[in-house]
Amino acid sequence: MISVQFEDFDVASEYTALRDSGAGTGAIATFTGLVRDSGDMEGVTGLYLEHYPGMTEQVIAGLIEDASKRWDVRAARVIHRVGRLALCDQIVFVGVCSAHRGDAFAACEFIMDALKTSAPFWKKELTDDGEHWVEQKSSDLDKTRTWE
Amino acid sequence: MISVQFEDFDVASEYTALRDSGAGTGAIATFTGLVRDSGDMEGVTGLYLEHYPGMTEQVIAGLIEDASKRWDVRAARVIHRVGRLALCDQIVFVGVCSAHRGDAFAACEFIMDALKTSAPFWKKELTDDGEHWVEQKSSDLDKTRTWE
Amino acid sequence: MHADTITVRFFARLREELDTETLEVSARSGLTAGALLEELAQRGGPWAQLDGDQPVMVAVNQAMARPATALNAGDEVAFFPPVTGG
Amino acid sequence: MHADTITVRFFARLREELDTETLEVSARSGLTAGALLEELAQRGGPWAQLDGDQPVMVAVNQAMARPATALNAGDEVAFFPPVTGG
Repeated sequence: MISVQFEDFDVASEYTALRDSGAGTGAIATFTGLVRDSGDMEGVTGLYLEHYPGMTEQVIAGLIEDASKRWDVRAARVIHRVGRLALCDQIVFVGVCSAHRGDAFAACEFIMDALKTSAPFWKKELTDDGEHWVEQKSSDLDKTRTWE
Repeated sequence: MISVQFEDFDVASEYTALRDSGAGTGAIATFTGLVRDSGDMEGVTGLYLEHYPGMTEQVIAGLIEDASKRWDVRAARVIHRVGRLALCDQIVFVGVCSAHRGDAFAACEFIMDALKTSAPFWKKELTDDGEHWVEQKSSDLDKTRTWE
Repeated sequence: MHADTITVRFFARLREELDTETLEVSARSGLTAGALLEELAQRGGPWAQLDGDQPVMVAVNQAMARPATALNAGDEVAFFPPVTGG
Repeated sequence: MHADTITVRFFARLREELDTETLEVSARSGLTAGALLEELAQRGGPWAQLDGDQPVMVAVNQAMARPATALNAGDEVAFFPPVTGG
């Protein structure tokens, strides 16, 4: 299940859906990313997220497929929010259900890392003095390289 | 927060507690282990878990402390159930809140792996033909060694 | 979108600075994403940055592509800054 | 528990097979966890396994210990099979 949405999401529902869809398997790993209360610059009051509708969903589907080839993945759910977000809001959820805990962790982290560097989302920081687009961090690129 | 308990746990409440306690940070990784619907032998109908009260909690507190020395850990919650469990029941929850997603994943996986090999829990498989204690898997020991 | 054109889309900082969300260019034999980018850069003003120091990513038909990727009639090509999601 | 004794606890398969949850032994100068284990194994029957092929883990005062760990009056020593939680 892949969703790009303006609305907030409910981790409890996502966890329940993973548990139900992977019935009989033993391991569920989840990751949730939240808006930090301090950004790249002082005085950030929120974020604005833009994406490339259509391409985003295809890229994420491809990442889940890649993960499924490398690890045991019984079910995966990815949600990414777009639009205006306040500090401490939830931004992204990745959940993986697997027969093995190592696979659940690896697939979940792989999807999350790859999402950061290859899914077409762009983040703008909103401050009292204006707004600016966030630049890509080389640390994110390096993380994905460790998976290649 | 560490709890060894007979009662089931609610992942939603645990997630909310992590989110509240690590306010301002950006990353929450969780792992939930469930009873598989097939065990080491055919016809498993459930599990019975025994532990060493007092020592268990100390060992888990030590694991969280070890993880906190190696990674940024803003909050951690570990729940392990004991007593009789049915197939597909939740057994264990590990949740970590961090400022960085890599740290959240690493600390969560480290605590979970180490829990398997160093916390005094013992698992018995219940079958229609009787019950037997589960033997430690060398794969679990190997996992912990990769962290040393 | 017409059968003999290519749809060009811009996102994020580029969309704002070029003040352009989408435009149509005519399909031509041998046209690549990189050639189109250079052509657009020649419009000057904010467009000059397409050929500048800042990295520009390209997607063709909603899949990541490279400057050498050929563009055909009916294609959708998108230019955007490095992604910053999650 | 008395001041001059050591409390011995067993868990899981050992607890069941020895049919013993806890027992008290007198503290003696120089007693180690390993020596106590060998002494208990000499009781024969199911106790013989304490000195057998199956690994036996030891904790002293609720912390993992080794056969060489010294036991003192008032200590709690526990013997159990390798753990299988999670």
